[in-house]
Amino acid sequence: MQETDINLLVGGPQGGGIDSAANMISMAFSLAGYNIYGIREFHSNIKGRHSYIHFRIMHERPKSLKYPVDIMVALDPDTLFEHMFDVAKGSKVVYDSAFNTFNLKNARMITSDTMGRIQDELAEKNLSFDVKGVLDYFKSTGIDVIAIPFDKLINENVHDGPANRYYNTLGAGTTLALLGLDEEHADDGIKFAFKKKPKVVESNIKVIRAAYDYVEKSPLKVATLPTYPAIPRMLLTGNDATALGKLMGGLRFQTYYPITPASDESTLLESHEDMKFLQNADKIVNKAGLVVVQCEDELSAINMANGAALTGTRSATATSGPGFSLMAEGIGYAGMTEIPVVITFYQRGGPSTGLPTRNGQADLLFALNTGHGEFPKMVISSGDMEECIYDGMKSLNYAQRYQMPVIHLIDKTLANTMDLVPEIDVKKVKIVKYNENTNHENFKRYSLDTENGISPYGVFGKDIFWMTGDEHDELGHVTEDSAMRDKMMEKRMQKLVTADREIPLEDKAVLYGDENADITYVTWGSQKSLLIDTISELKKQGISANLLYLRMFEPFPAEYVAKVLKNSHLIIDVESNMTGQAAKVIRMFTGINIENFILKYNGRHMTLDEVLKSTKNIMEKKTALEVLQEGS
Amino acid sequence: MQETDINLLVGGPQGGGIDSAANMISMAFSLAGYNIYGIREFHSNIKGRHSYIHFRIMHERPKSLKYPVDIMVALDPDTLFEHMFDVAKGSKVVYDSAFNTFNLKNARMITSDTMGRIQDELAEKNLSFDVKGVLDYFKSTGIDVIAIPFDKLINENVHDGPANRYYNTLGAGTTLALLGLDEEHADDGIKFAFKKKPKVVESNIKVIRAAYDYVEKSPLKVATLPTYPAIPRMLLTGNDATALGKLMGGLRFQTYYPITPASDESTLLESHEDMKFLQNADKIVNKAGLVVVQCEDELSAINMANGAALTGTRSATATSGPGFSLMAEGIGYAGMTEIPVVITFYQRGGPSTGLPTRNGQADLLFALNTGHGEFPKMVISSGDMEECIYDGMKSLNYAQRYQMPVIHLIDKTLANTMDLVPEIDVKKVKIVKYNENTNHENFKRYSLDTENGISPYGVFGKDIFWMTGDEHDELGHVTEDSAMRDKMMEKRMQKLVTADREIPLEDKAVLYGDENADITYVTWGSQKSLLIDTISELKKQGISANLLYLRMFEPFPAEYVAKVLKNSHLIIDVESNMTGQAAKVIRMFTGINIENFILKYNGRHMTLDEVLKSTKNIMEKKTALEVLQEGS
Amino acid sequence: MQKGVEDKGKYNFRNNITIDWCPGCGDFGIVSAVTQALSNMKMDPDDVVAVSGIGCSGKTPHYLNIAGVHTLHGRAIPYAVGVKLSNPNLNVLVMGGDGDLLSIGAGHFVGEGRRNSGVKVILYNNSVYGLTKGQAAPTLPLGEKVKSLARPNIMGKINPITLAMASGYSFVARAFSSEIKQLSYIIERAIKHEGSAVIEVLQPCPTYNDVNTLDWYRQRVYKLEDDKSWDPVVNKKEEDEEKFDTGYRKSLEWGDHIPIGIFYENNTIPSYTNRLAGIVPEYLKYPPALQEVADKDGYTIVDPIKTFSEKDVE
Amino acid sequence: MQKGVEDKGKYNFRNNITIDWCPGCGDFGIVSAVTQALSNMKMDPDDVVAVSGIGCSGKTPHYLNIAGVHTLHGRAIPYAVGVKLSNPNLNVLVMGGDGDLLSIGAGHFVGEGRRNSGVKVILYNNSVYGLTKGQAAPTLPLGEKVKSLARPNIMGKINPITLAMASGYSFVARAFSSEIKQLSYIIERAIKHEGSAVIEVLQPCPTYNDVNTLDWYRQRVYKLEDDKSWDPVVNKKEEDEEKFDTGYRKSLEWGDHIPIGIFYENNTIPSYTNRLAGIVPEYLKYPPALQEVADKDGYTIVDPIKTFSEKDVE
Ligand SMILES: Cc1ncc(C[n+]2csc(CCOP(=O)(O)OP(=O)(O)O)c2C)c(N)n1
Ligand SMILES: Cc1ncc(C[n+]2csc(CCOP(=O)(O)OP(=O)(O)O)c2C)c(N)n1
Ligand code: SF4
Ligand code: SF4
Ligand SMILES: [Mg+2]
Ligand SMILES: [Mg+2]
Repeated sequence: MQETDINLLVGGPQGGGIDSAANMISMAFSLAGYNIYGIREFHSNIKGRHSYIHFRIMHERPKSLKYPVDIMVALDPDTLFEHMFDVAKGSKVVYDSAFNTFNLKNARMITSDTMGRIQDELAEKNLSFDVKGVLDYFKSTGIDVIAIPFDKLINENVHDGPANRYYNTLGAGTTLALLGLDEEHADDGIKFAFKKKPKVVESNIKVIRAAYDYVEKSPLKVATLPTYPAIPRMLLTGNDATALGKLMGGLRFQTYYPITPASDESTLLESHEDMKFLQNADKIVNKAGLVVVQCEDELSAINMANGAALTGTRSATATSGPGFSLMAEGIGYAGMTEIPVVITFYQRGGPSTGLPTRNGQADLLFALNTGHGEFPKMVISSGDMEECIYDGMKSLNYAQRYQMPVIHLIDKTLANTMDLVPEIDVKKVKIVKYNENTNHENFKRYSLDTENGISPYGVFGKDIFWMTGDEHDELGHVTEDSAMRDKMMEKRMQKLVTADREIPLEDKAVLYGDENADITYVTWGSQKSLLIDTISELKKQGISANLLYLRMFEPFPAEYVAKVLKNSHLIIDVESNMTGQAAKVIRMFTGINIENFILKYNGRHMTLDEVLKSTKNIMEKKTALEVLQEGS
Repeated sequence: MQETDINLLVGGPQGGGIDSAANMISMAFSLAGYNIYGIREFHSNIKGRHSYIHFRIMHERPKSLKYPVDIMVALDPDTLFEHMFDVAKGSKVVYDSAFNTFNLKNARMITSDTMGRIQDELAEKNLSFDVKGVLDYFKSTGIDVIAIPFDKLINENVHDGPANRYYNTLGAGTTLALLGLDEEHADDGIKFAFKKKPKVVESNIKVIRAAYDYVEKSPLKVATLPTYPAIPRMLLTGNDATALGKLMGGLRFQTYYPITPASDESTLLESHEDMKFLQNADKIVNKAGLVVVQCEDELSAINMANGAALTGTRSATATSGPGFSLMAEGIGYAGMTEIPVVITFYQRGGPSTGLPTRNGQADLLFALNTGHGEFPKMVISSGDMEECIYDGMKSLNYAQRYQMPVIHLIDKTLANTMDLVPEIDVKKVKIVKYNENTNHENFKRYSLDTENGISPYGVFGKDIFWMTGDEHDELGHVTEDSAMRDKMMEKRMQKLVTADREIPLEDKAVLYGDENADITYVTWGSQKSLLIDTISELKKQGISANLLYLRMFEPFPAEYVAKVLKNSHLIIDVESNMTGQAAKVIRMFTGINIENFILKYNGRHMTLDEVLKSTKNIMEKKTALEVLQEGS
Repeated sequence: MQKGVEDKGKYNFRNNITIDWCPGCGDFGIVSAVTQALSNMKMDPDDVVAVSGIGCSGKTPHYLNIAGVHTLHGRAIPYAVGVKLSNPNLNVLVMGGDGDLLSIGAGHFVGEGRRNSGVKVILYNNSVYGLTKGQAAPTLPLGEKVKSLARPNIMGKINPITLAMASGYSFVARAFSSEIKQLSYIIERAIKHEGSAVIEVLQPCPTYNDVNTLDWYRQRVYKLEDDKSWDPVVNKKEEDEEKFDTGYRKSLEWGDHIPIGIFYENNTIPSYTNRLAGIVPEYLKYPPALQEVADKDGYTIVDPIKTFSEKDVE
Repeated sequence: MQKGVEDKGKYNFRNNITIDWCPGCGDFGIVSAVTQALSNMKMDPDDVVAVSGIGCSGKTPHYLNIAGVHTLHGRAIPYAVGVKLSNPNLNVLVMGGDGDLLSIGAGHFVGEGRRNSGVKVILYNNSVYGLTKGQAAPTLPLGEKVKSLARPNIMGKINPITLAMASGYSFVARAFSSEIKQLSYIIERAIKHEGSAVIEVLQPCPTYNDVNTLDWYRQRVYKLEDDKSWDPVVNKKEEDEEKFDTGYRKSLEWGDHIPIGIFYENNTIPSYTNRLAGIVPEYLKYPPALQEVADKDGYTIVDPIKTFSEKDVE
């Protein structure tokens, strides 16, 4: 029997319940022992514009998404139009039969450009500009079109509030039934999703019943899926995982100014200021709490986080491109005055306001070169949930150990990926403290008496010392002495050499797959798991590939990267940006010129099928640059 | 007869008249037909700390400075200590005999680190920690020490105000007399320096008389220097030259927030809001004026300049590192929405507040990678007065032509260099206007109907269109359509390709010296003329060297640079920073790894002697990295 | 000046772009009032420009049939001032959220009070950050809990009227998004006023603010001009002290009764454009935007030596 | 807590670093007043921290014998708040220029009024940008020409007192750098006050400001407390409206007579630290700075699953 592997898309208007529908489906499958992996796509809009969740359900933990999807649930007519190209022969499309009379010109939330493309396609196929037209389009392609009488089914079964309150549940229920998931698990999903509201659970379970009933009586009925024992897991997004990691890593002060897709991390932390403790914590510590401050802007956020670090507190901020642009000066100050601070940087589609709710990996060079002048900072990047957690911890450790700002890059795709994480190892990463000052009498905060560049750290309330962003002497007073200047510059930069020496290679770059392979992918961020899947997929097809996955850009593992790439044959750089920034960094540090690229900059997540297809094109030398375009 | 070539240093307390002393000396020599070239060094302080001007006087136009100086004028005791190492056998040191009793411990404005180094040196030589000690030090080295009874000479000759008002004139006068400049030219210098104040001129001329008299009667008298016919020239600093170029280039709106060393440009423009016109201007135009706005901060400065550009006005801002750090977001907006705006970026010693009044070239990588996301911008750099003028004009042209932000890099050394510029060619650079819109009916500000990426420009007051930092369609409305997104990204970036094609190579990179040479220097910014001098100097010594001088970093002339460097033998990168940023850029774009460096990051200007010496060390393979340390 | 000028009163200041605000959002009322004011004034569409920040509010210019720039979060004022000072003939409307103008943009809000360059700031006060999902805006009172907050608001509130007056704006008013006629009248008055204006608009956000709802406001607002003796206009310097004080005190009223209308209008403070005209000759007639910078052959018209004559050594 | 605690009253709060301000600068008086206040209060030197921006004023912390951070231009307040909220036991003094706090830092100045976190802001008002050579600061009146300006000031002036009151500070005062005793007293009072304070200090800058000179101020300042009936302290909410208004009106006085002293002190507004204490259990006793984050073996003490229990799928 083939392993269950379902690609699913649930679409509807922003604010119209697609989150809950997706949640119910995920929960039902989770509790049935499956793994799920999903990514949310939505407009920069509060209500009305098109939004969807693309996910995949397997018993094994999935690592990537695929188009065409097996089943698409349309909670509004726009979904049918927007995703015309995301279904194919064999796919099922579920929608409300009330949409049948809907005319495309009334889909006012579809932007004119998208509209143009939809119309072009319908016109070419000589189809009408309405739901009927798109359904004909589907049918002609061999897609199963399943109309469900939403209002009727709901009105016949529940009487608590208006019918449209239950559209999402009905959508979810129908999907689950059509996929053959046990009804019992569907009910469990509902119970989980509406945990604290028994009345709501009751009504929604009735809707589930109606859905299952409808499917059972129809010709659509399918075989029941196997179920598995459910192990405890956490359903996390990248935002959640990072918040969790930072808190475990000792974070006690977080600043933020609201911005997508960063602020979900901070608002989550804000609602957990009173954290819970493990057994190993002694009683005093149990009274501790976290402080999260919503600042007046990002200038305040970075500088306030810097300020909090001066009392010995582990502090951080989180932001996205526009906010990060405002932080350049504050990051430079932290570099100059040797403040341990973490900036969790959620990349989104730029430049400028760009595509605020879409993906991007175009901030790498900016992060690496941010701030005027030369100062040490670290730049790390995460690519999956586990890395978000443990890198969240490590980012704070690095900051403490090397007394410098640490920029932790995460992309929007990862931030909004939903993944079931099986186990969190609280002993995986030890907490590292700053180099403590022992000489309180005549404290030299910037003592030059150090080989690794790390001076004893100073704490307000415990020591008297000075700090300034001007060049300074060992006590921290302003100096313009030319010799002292040179020494201080050298001391500060020395810390990067130390970090490079101390940090193990596996935290900087990792080679996945066989050492010798025909193809070597280079990537960073959320493409990690996708490319690991790609390698397996290629292997099945008899093609050997491996992946040089980058985790740390400053200090950069130049020697290792050069070694790997010099042994490689066909190197393909895969990034969600237009200029291949990681490839540029590689060339800057190693001189090696990567010549093949798979890039995507339309703001949508990459999928397995498009990477595979592009790889073939490159292998066949049809092209050296593949620009991926999937996604609505 | 040997050509006159005098290296001179005038030092004294900040705010204590050394500027006027230097001015009188420069003017006197200028009017005697000489050329002068000088650089100011001073603390970030208003009154009291040590400050000096290092200059060189020749009939030919000098291009660099040298240590040891031929004559040093100390207007305070600190100067004697601070510049202990900048004079040598054959130098003359002029000072006020009243300093004779001064003890080093009273030099409270000397920072403790510098003090330590002075004391170490005196102690090693077994000399006392006072002026006597340092004078003994000088004498033992073969330096001519010349004490002038300042108060006596002044009190005997002028009775208008306190004696100390004339210290600078007496210092200048003695220097001029000691160098053998005609007294008449000294008087001319005074007249020029105090142009509009006849009474002041009169008293100061008396002081000059006293100085000449004193020298004449002393054994110090020297032969009279030749004089030359004086041609009209402008005495400009880099700040002045850039202001002038921008104004000629059509600048009509400049914003700024005060910051060293940038604001001198803006305050100069501010006092010339009512500019004067050439004959070619017609009458209406003659009524025009410039608007200069002191903003509330740099966020305002960049965004207000962006705003002004929307009415079709040529607009710019000027700043330094800390201000530039705050401009990243606004520059990204200009890139995304295709606003022509110029950011004149005066680099100073960083990072952070750093060395606010000292030199630095450590902002190149930041300028190149500023702002989140990927957007087109240009980065150019100037290296001497003429370039400041014509690049000032060109920066505005580039902005107009390519509708993007243009970052114009100038370093503090150049900004504060004083140079006599013989001729300004008002027809050297034509004024380029933006691509005008002709279709007012249905104006597509971001029309995709363009091969070079340049759409018609829109002007508020003339056209109706929209702009947004979000991704947008041709009209300028927000869109999240994935296909439109790709097209717009590609259209914007295409403009860089166009710029690269259209701009002549000489504006990007220039090779000075013979094509084939043993040594190839690579540099940018204010080292340009210094290295041109270095090449001549080496030639005299039988060593062939040339210089690859970089003027444009984005678009980067990668092909040409690679071609030059591939033919080079010993390549030496010369920069005023710690990490060799231009060399990094070269490697990023060409893969070529430069292995030898002459770097200086103590904030002081480079001088000929230290570059020559370091070159020798590198040639002899004693070292691959030379860190220059001259300058107080 | 080519569009709609034939019959300006009939120009359609609302374009055909789909508005994507939530149903019931107060922003709809603001768009209506702006277009009404412009129609009433028979404004030439080329003479008025809309400048916004980022937020739900920031989308407004896209819905108006005039030139518009949707800038950065917090930076609408600098853009607007750049437009205004380079071309003082333009009427410049600033549209910004309360977060945009009073939190991240507060420095510019204060700075513009000092400049008084003549831009008209329409401040959308919904007491939340709409577009980022309902965090507290600087106008939300201490301790208030709207539905999108996890805990009661921990920050104090800014009164936009008192802050505007303390910053130096010469025209300060408050309106309510459902009182479209009054708002449109106030916008007209503000446009006619020489200096810079702040118009705070109370605006329900049904999605995130469940405290200050449409009804909540309906029950509380009253119009200043209903009191016939209300006269906030300063035409002579001597009147200023008293009228400033009266307006200021009035603006502190909040709770069961919320005054809307014009709090203060001072016609004795010169705008920045007029101050500039005193320095730069003929600035108002030939402002930067209307100057030619090259001669007919494309060369500069500036004489560098005469302009910088003090640098000339002869 | 190791320095000078034996005899705190005798601790020398002025260190031996050379001051490089110009002769006659008003900043010297401010340093004296600060050290006097700290001595008078027998402050433990470890319990007080100085935070400054950039400017002549910004150099102050280097001259004090307490921990000090000389931050970025305009950003002193965010740093100070970070210090204060992570360790509310510390007394945090902010030293900033008028340009620093009211121009580039105006957004934080306003924001901190809303937070009222308990920092004490000493605002050095010399009406110019000292360190960058005398440009107009936001406190310089419109049309005034100090010697460093090429033309009379084209911007209006901000009154720091009214702006502070509009922003929500609960302690607002003005002093004069030559009235060291009063200033030192006001600093003490501000330190004892729970919320955030703004103390504007009028300060001659003999180098660049030749209008508001030492004598100019000497002839004009008078002390509020000389009027025995002056009582700016709000201890009950009901008193607020009247006392706020009195203080506000008083602060508008300028010209021949300039009041110095405390304009407003409101003890009924909880500080941010106390607001936080209502949310984060035992925050004041175990603030972030005083917590251990690892167990004795160096591992985390946080239970991720229990803390984020809503994410747990079982
Ligand atoms: C520099 C920067 N920081 C943060 C954001 C994210 N952001 C977008 S809108 C918004 C706040 C919107 O609130 P408000 O200004 O009150 O406008 P409203 O949506 O309520 O109309 C924020 C913080 C941004 N775009 N840029
Ligand atoms: C971001 C930034 N912009 C500009 C500057 C330059 N700068 C240094 S001090 C200063 C102003 C000082 O004026 P003020 O704050 O009034 O302090 P004062 O010197 O008068 O005490 C400025 C603009 C800077 N350091 N950083
Ligand atoms: S979130 Fe609020 S302010 Fe934004 S559109 Fe919806 S109702 Fe309006
Ligand atoms: S410039 Fe003014 S403020 Fe600065 S030190 Fe001198 S007198 Fe004081
Ligand atoms: Mg709002
Ligand atoms: Mg000041």
